[in-house]
Amino acid sequence: MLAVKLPGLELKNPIMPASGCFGFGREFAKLYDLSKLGAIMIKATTLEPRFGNPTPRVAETPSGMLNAIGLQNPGLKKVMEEELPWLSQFDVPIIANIAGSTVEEYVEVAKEISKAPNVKALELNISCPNVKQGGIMFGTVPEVAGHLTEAVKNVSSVPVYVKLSPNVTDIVAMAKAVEKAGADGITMINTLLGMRIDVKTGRSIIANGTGGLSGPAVKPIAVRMIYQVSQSVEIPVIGMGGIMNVDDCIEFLQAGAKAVAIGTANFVNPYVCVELIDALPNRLKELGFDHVNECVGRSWKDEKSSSNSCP
Amino acid sequence: MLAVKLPGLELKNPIMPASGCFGFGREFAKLYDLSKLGAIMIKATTLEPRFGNPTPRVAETPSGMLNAIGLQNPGLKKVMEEELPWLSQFDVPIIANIAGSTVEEYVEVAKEISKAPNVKALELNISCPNVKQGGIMFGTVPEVAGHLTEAVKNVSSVPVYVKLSPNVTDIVAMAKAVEKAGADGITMINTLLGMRIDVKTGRSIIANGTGGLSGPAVKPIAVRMIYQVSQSVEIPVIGMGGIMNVDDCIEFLQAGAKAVAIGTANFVNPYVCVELIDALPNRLKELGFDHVNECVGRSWKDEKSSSNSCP
Amino acid sequence: MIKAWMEIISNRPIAKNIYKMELKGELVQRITCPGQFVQIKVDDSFDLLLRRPISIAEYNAEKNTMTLIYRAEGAGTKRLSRKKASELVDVFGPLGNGFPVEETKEKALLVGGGIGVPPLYELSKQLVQNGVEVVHVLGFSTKAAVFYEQEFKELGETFVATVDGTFGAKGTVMDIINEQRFTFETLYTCGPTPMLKAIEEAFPHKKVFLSLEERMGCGIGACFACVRRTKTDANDSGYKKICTDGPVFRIGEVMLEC
Amino acid sequence: MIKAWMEIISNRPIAKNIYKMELKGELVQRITCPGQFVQIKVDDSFDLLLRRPISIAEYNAEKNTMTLIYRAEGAGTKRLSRKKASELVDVFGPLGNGFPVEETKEKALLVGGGIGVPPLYELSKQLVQNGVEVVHVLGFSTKAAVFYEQEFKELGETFVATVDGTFGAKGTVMDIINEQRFTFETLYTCGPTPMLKAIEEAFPHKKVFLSLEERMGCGIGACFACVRRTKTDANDSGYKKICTDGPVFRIGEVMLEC
Ligand SMILES: Cc1cc2nc3c(=O)[nH]c(=O)nc-3n(C[C@H](O)[C@H](O)[C@H](O)COP(=O)(O)OP(=O)(O)OC[C@H]3O[C@@H](n4cnc5c(N)ncnc54)[C@H](O)[C@@H]3O)c2cc1C
Ligand SMILES: Cc1cc2nc3c(=O)[nH]c(=O)nc-3n(C[C@H](O)[C@H](O)[C@H](O)COP(=O)(O)OP(=O)(O)OC[C@H]3O[C@@H](n4cnc5c(N)ncnc54)[C@H](O)[C@@H]3O)c2cc1C
Ligand SMILES: Cc1cc2nc3c(=O)[nH]c(=O)nc-3n(C[C@H](O)[C@H](O)[C@H](O)COP(=O)(O)O)c2cc1C
Ligand SMILES: Cc1cc2nc3c(=O)[nH]c(=O)nc-3n(C[C@H](O)[C@H](O)[C@H](O)COP(=O)(O)O)c2cc1C
Ligand code: FES
Ligand code: FES
Repeated sequence: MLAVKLPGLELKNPIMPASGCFGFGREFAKLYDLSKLGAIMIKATTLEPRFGNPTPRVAETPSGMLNAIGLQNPGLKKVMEEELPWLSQFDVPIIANIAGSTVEEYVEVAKEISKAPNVKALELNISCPNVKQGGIMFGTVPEVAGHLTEAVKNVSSVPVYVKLSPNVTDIVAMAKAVEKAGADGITMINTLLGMRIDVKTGRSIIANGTGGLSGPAVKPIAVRMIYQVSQSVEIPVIGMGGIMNVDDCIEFLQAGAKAVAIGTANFVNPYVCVELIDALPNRLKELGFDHVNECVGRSWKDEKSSSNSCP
Repeated sequence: MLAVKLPGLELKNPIMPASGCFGFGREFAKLYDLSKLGAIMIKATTLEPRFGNPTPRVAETPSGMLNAIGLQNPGLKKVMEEELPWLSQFDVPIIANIAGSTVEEYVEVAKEISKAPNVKALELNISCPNVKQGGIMFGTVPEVAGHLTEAVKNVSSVPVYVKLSPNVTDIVAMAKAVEKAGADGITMINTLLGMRIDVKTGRSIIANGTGGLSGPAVKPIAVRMIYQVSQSVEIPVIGMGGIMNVDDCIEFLQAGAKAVAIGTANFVNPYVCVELIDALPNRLKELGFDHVNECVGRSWKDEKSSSNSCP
Repeated sequence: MIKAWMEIISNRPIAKNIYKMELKGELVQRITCPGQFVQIKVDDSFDLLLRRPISIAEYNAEKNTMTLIYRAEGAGTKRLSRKKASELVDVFGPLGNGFPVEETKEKALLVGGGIGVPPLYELSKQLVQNGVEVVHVLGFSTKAAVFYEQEFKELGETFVATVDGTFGAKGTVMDIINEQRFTFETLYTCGPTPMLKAIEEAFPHKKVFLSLEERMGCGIGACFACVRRTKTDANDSGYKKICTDGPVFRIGEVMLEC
Repeated sequence: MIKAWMEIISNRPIAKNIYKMELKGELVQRITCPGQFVQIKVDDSFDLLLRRPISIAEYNAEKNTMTLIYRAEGAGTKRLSRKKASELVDVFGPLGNGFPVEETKEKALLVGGGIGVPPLYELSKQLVQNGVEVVHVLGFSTKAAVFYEQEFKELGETFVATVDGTFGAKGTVMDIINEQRFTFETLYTCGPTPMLKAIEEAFPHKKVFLSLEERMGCGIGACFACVRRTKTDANDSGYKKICTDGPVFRIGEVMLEC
């Protein structure tokens, strides 16, 4: 009822933690068996270790949070030698989120990390708004995104998913560009660029100034973009952005996602992923579905088959 | 302590209701004296009356709401003959929000409505995401926005503010384009395009499909954009997007807005505008300000005068 | 209309997922007729941002009390159902134009469906007070969802239908109406749109008043969220606002759907 | 660590804006040392999305109870302060590494500033239990903000400073420390960063343990929100996480600011 097949991925269920909100799994492994998860999207890996931005790095906003971690991670070598082997004890496919400041860096990381036996797909983080060094360009200019996708596709041993940034005028153009460049799938959305000022100091709470907005606040934007993109491309979409409960998961599937990822909610309820996996079958039944796939894209499939125009 | 001067506008205080959330003032006049307001941004006026979109037109989202009213309004003639004369009984400047499907329509409305004695400024709604007929282009392509601004400036008898859409990759480019085209000020932000699906029916709750997201959920995005734009242009910014309380007002001023508008909060608390006007002086004092102007742009002025880089 | 903190006198379930909340406060003095509604802010958190429109089911100006009957369905009404006596709730109202009681001198038929039943209760009380004979036809999904049957019975003849037949007649209010062939001067109704449509079709030439629902923003006529096209003017821009022109309309005044 | 619903035994103000909350539940069994903290979800609404980290001020494994002392400052702690006895709260913990009690055999100096004072209370109790002599130096802004002075006095010598001199000595904890020239084996401290910095400067060669604060995401080491650079490695990528490696660090282990 829950199994989902995507390029490179045989998922037990369509629910997985989103990159950056789950580290490399070690912490959550103390709370539950990671093999229960559909997949794991690990923290962005760069070629060299990165310390990231100054602190404070997070701030709360109404029904959301800002973060400017700045891609802190232990670097490719340590991820290959320690994190991925450790994760291989679990029966769960790993989606490796990779980032970089140049096309070459992406290519190098992709080439190596895609060789790890438990890495079943790559997720190109072209959208992290926190890295100043041109990083944002990858995520906002269709041609640049396409070029990067192609370069990574050329070296990757596993299917490549591209993670789209919502900070664009035309999300469909971005999706089409990466599809054309050979992407096997799309994951969306990354965070929206936001800011919160402490009125007492007059300064941004986040030391970096701006940060990425996530959590339930952004859910309507994520749903809208997935709705638009999933109708416009042939490759599958993994949806994320503000999912908190089972109905949110189903909303994303109906919008057009084939699977979903959960980010911020892991901080609110560290057991959220497994709780939703456990709750999903019953809720699907209640709504009259026999398999999770039946939900996918229902919002626009229904529109197409019946006219709902109003006089 | 609260008086603020902006092109065309002598505001008693920097707080005004945002367009579309206050109609033409008649309803709120039953609740309090409209002369207390800094200004009033009236509902978008188009050349002809419009019925707008099918219902449901609103949906709640976490800390926000979606709307797809579709610019329903009684049309230029009735606004000129009934609404504006009625509003003239109050000692409050009117900012006329105008919309259209073509440059010619904007020009025609601007020309006429700017002649009304109590209309002290225009607000060009180039950003309403709900009108399909090309309306969105005005708000997302800098050249198109600039061209429209220029055309309206040529015929308007009062200063022209352009209302920016947040649904763009580069908000600063939009701001600069309208500044260059002669805009006297900028108002921002309009709503973000979003969607909510009813999991029971699998369809959008809003009959129109997508709608505009407003309310506290979008506040971090509004603050970030105002922070970016106010540093990049010379013309003043009137800020809006999720303001609920006095601290939110001050946050927007510190981000760089010279005045603020309140939309969705009027639905949550119909007295919010006057309550915030009453509460503002004390809160300013508490924070050590003698005049509201002292807050303006403090977030980036402080940054510029002192280095806050971290080792 | 005012925005006021009203004190909860009681708040308890009266049927499956149906709660009855009694509130006390000066706001009650402003209620002018049955069928008006209030907009409730569930609590002071932002996540459930908008107010919830709920009809006034009963009010007592002398005691400054009013009763709301609501279904705990979505997040907001569920939170509301957890409130306890003596807590305060933020109420905005009374809003809208209710049922015209004076339109009936002799005999009225009141037809309610599900959560559309509550506003008919105050209406019935006032009609009876005016010496009007009332007949009630109430429809529910199932026995567990039935409420206020006894209360209505005390005011006049009362027929109940449930869709699954677990209580009263099996079927809908229309089945009862078709079977009983009531005579009446005025028909007042509130309930789901399909029910209202059926009534509209069945009684095109009668004096019928329907109470409509729509998702609302402001509740006071400022935001254009809750409009219905006027019938006379279907292709034009003629419209009425449910929050201020309604929620009660005369049959034929507006289109039942967008 | 577990996520558990804990029952509020009491929740009341003990100084200006300072509240003491007693909680009961199995989670207490997992607490291993003073200075650990829990992450509290204020309520089930989304608007205050993140959990609030609060130190455990006191715990009693036999009774399954623990005490939190918190300042009602922002929206979340204000909401928390309105909770009543017998309500349940969603607690995740215990988290982090606390103060090493066993590092002191003879005499400890405990220095707390403002809302940094609470975790020192359980620490002091355990030190005293181990036969250690404790001296407390507590700093507050003003008289109205002073709390637990009596409780600390019962455990050992206690000095209090207030910035405005309305209670105890006028000045900061550093003024008292400079004046009294205490001898001690170990110094344990928790409070605002400027205070920690002053202590670090004053006692570079002493055995000092500091408890740090930072805005947190996950609280368990997964999100990299709460890092501090390690001192030995200032220009490199060496770091510790406050939530899991701390919040208590040995002097010199990490940089006090980003
Ligand atoms: C004039 C009027 C009178 C009403 N009287 C009653 C009554 O007496 N008893 C009762 O149980 N219900 C009544 N309703 C319906 C009631 O407003 C909704 O059931 C309620 O708002 C749903 O809120 P929720 O928190 O349960 O759902 P959620 O799904 O959390 O609501 C989300 C948003 O959608 C709105 N919404 C959802 N469903 C409806 C609906 N059917 N109509 C209008 N808005 C909706 C909510 O107000 C809120 O803004 C009335 C509606 C109107 C317009
Ligand atoms: C390990 C640790 C132990 C703590 N122990 C205590 C204690 O025993 N008593 C006490 O009163 N306070 C303690 N604090 C500080 C406490 O976490 C904050 O005061 C509290 O989170 C503020 O929440 P709010 O709802 O009042 O403010 P809001 O401004 O509404 O908080 C918004 C967000 O910012 C975070 N935040 C705001 N201020 C701080 C801060 N100073 N530190 C960390 N996060 C912050 C909140 O957790 C929340 O996520 C501790 C902090 C840490 C890191
Ligand atoms: C603290 C934090 C760190 C994140 N780090 C990454 C990252 O390293 N790579 C990435 O692609 N996305 C990262 N994200 C984005 C999330 O994976 C996700 O796309 C986004 O938060 C929206 O989902 P959510 O609302 O469920 O959190 C991060 C998000 C948060 C909150
Ligand atoms: C119901 C509704 C109708 C609106 N109509 C208009 C409009 O006619 N013209 C316009 O420029 N903006 C319109 N807006 C946008 C608001 O003016 C404002 O820019 C936006 O809602 C963000 O502010 P807020 O979060 O305080 O509501 C509308 C918003 C809402 C919620
Ligand atoms: S709800 Fe705003 S006009 Fe009716
Ligand atoms: S709070 Fe997430 S790593 Fe410390």
